[in-house]
Amino acid sequence: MITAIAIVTDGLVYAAWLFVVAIGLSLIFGVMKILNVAHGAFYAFGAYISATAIGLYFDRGWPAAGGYVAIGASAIATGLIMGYVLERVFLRRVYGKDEVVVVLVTYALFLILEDVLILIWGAEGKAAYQPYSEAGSIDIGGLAVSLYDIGLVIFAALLAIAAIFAIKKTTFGRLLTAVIYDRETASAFGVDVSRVYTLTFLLGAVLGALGGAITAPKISVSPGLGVEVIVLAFAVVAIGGMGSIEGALLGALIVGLFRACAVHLAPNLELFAIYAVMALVLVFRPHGLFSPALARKI
Amino acid sequence: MSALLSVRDLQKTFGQVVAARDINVDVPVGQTVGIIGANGAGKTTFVNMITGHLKPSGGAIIFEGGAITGLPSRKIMRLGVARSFQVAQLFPTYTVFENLCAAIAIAHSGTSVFSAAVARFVSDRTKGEAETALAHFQIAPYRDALASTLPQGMRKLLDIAMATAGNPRLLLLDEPTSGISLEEKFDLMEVIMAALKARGTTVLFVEHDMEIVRRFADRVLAFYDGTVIADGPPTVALDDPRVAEFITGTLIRAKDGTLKAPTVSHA
Amino acid sequence: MSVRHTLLGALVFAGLAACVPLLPLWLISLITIAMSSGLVVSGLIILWRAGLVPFGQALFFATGAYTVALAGLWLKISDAVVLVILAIVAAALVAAFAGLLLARYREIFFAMLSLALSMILYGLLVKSEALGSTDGINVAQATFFGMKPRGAAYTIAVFWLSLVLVFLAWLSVTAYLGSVAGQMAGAIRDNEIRVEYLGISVTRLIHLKLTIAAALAGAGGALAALSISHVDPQMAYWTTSGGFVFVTILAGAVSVPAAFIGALIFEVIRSIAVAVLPGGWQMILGTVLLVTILFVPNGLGSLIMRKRIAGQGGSK
Amino acid sequence: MVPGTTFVRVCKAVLVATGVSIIGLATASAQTATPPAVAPVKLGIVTFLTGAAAGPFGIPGRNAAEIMIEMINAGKVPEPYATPGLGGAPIETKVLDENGSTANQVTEFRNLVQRDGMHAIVGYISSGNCLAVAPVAEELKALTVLFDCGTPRIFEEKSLKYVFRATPHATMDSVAAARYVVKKYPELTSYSGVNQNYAWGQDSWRDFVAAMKALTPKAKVEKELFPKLFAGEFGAEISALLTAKSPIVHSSFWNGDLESFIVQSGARGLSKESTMVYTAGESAMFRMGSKIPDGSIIGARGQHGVLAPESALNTWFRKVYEDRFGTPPLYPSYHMAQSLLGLKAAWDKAAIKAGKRPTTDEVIAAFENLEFEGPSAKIRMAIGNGHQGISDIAYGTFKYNKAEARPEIVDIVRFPAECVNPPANMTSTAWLEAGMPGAKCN
Repeated sequence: MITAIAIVTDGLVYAAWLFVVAIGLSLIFGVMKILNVAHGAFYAFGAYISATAIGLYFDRGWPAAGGYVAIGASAIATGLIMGYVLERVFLRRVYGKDEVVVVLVTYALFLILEDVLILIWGAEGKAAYQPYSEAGSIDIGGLAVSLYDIGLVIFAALLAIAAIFAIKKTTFGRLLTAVIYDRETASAFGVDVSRVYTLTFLLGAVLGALGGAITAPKISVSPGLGVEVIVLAFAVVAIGGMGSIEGALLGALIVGLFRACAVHLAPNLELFAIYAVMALVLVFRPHGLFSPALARKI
Repeated sequence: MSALLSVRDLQKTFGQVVAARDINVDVPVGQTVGIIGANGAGKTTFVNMITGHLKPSGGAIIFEGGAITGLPSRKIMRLGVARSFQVAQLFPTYTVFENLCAAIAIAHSGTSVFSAAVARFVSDRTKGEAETALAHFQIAPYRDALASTLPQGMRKLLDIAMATAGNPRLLLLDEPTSGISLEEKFDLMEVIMAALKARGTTVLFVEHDMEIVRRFADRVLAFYDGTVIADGPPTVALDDPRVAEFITGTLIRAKDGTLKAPTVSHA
Repeated sequence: MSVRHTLLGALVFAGLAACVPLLPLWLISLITIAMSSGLVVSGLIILWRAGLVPFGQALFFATGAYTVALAGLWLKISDAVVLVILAIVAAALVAAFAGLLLARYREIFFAMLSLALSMILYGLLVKSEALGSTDGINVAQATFFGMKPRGAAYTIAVFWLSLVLVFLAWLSVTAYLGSVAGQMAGAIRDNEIRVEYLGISVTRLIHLKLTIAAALAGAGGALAALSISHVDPQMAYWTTSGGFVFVTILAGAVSVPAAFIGALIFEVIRSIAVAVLPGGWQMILGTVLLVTILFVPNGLGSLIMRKRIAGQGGSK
Repeated sequence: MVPGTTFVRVCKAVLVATGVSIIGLATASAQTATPPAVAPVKLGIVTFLTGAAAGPFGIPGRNAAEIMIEMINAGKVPEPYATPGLGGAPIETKVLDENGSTANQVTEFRNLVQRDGMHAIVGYISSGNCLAVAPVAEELKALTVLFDCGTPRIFEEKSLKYVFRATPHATMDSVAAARYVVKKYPELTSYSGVNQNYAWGQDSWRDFVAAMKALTPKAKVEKELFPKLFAGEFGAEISALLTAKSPIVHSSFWNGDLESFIVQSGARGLSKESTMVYTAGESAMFRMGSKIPDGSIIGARGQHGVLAPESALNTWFRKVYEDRFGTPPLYPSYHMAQSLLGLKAAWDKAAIKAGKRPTTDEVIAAFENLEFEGPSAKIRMAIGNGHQGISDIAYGTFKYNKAEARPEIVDIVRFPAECVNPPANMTSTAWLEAGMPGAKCN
């Protein structure tokens, strides 16, 4: 019984984290058809800047609650600045080229930014544990669960609801949907695709940085933390269907729960659980679980 | 004598929607058949079933005495059936000449990918046949232009020229003159038909322009609501009262519940 | 390819082989390593031309490398030629199997699925404690037709082997690219429906391309294993695949020699970068990649082979 | 296209590329000029400068190399190392990054030896890299001192002539951890492990279990968890440990993962259920401070840092290191320092014997079976045909000193080298499986 509770809570916590990390990637892919490897760099910078901000904040001895604001604010600032620079300076030049070429541009940017991280913050890990430790834990069915983690699950759920609502109900959401389904037609109907691209990339970058920022208090923020995240987020997005918010949500839940099951029941399988799930899903749903039907016309 | 193509009781349904019903047609060698019908009448569905793009829900398609029902399109092509498309299907980054070479080289290389991996792409025979096709279809002036830069009429001609690469006995043309201006339509069809006549190809063509049908078809199949409602020489078929009412006339009546047009006609 | 062409090629390779006394040993090793990734890249060119970019080619590279290691360890096979052939067969078999699935995918989904497959192999290798897990295992030094060169002679022998492999790869890939199936790559990228309606199966064409590319990657892995004398799971990791794609971009898909020259240039740039900026060499590589894509979009090969691009296609 | 012209271009390109590489690499390597009076000993240092292992291991290792070589050249190291340089010759270094594929490491190793003419190489943290460069070192006859990698396989799989490792191998860490646990918890009935899913984690856990089986056969393994390396997120593993409630949990985690695990398990009160054994805990001790629960068992892969006994050499090393870098030296720094001192001891001994600058073979002869003082322990090159060092090791229990706001280690237990290392004629695995025969623990 306690194992079942543990699997569900661990799965949800992991899924929440995966969702926040993957949603930005999925959004950028859906709208811009860019598989953004630099997402890992957004994540890493988000984590580093958030860790720095938390450090500065708590050094002042200000109330702990404000620390959470510091996390959010630093992530948004990071995402906006990095997203803007990367989109304007580099990606703009390669729009319209092969998808793969654009992927490689983001890969190159990722390589560069990884080393820039070390130049700025050094190779030592950065610690910013206060928000996580301050939150404490509660007892769920005999299992101590961190309140920060529960907060993450709630945050991810709110983010999912907000994102789905925004896509379905707001003007910008409808613009995005139009571009996701048919770029040419949307452009012909007067949608400023270039503007939509910029905004999407900024949004994706903010979400990526947010993913790193909310993780920072749980981990030692050290070089190389972006590498792992990229592949994980790719897997989630591929499972869920590129460009679908619901897909990212479902993909995150599947991977999260599957991994939790593996850890508790078959620890040896954990290493490739995610890739096995991904391969399995793609065998039966070649474009992921939520993918727009792609019928080619004759 | 046996027909080149025999269609028996052909059916196609998409869920509740009936796109083709009880089609029975025999096409003898050498005939040029015009297929007419309103949008959604089942013309393209018919072509798509013969060429393997759609699997029939029932019935049989016999080509040269053998059943080709439900085979994948590339196998049907290998047996001697070819088709063109409403929207010309070209290789835009290849030149016109390379488009033709590709089509001809595949036709020569045999059915398996292994033979294709061994066969040379550039051979004198391929080049010779490509030059002939350029001349026949009067696209030689565009020989070295990229296919993506061709004007609409030339795209159509190249599309059909590629379809004829394997010297098919039966060729299905899906709206060969769609998207072409009125003045050019006749010239275009003249070129196509002259080239095909020279090869002795049996032709089925889908066409909206009744003047073209009258001028080029030996026989007309009129489609309505998924089935053939008139079949005969143009003079006879086009004057059929039902054809006049449902297809060529201006009086296209609102349908009752049972007569629902298929929603998928240009899949 | 004409006989004259082939003979000239053989002459060039014989010349390179004879260059050995002029080259320092470290450079010979460096070229050998570069040629091993060049072999993989020459296979990637085949796929690249059809619009397919695998992020998991390391699957076949690692298969080739581990085949050499394990054939030496378990089967006590030491002949280099036999080992390389085994590696090629093993990698091609894996591709023939994986291709049943992979050949149905395109674009980013193809990339992702191939990545997933390579990561599964990575996971399996990491879990194999008998194979040293992430530490990997040493590869016994091979023999060459019964001879056992050791020390510098071994380095040179493997270098010669790499030249032979590159020569054969160049012959066969060029021949394949000139075949009907090879020339259909652009056609597949352009319009799959038309290809099907010309009477040939796109899925099978891609399956064949995958298998050929995998065989080349297997050869590359075998060469790497023989040259480094060590294999580890990192060879199957996605960053290894990323490196191969990197070299493909750098080289450009214009011709087969470009793959090998691109691989050599990459290895040299990397080696200079680690020497010049030990703490920031990835930054240098990233910048090189970025500059290449932005300013030489067809790859460095296009600078050397400019005339060929103009005449590229079937009408030569 | 005219056949043949391609070939002219290819040939040209190959020649140009080769030329560029030679020129480029030559310029890159020609960083040093104006030779001093005595020809220097060129030393290649390879350690992680980027990537996840740079912070905890690579940089502390490089820092130690930097300060030690500077001091050795100046002759400022305390006795018995007070003579300047190696046999009087100053050391010149070239530092390379260990990050990158094994192929890169092997290529760069060859470059260091054959292109840059290094006389000896000191480096390598990753066991995979150590295993890969060892045969190359033999082939090139290049004196190589591996400084931090742990796998016992290096000298057990084959006999090596040119490769040395002053740092004891990882079996010692696990055996000593088991001995410490058994000493403190003689009635232990069950234990669990959480180790990273790669060679180091797998080996550490396997050795620990084998040692526990020999020492306390009644204790059972409860949970064996292998999270992915650098996973960062250990929620599920912590839940599994919370439900298992084992009194002892073994972990060979290091830095990033170690710190993340300490934070995440701390917030969920794992220490109420289990006592953690962190075999590499010392590397995180100062950074984590009070986050580490009191009572945790801490190791340092040797008796380094706070576990080191008092000695003039240790006091001096800690001071110069801390003065330069602002933090106390971690065990990787000790590993580097003792490797360099071992090399110096061997080189000096060979130089005295030869009466001139010794050849590589003479240095090797002097290095084999050498006994020398490291900053934290006496190292004896006793196993692996005299190429593998052993030393005493210590484990202790963590205690946070609230009054002085600094971490402390109490209950330190020292184990003699022969107590925790296999004898010269046995592999680690065989020794552990046989129940550690011949261990001398008093």
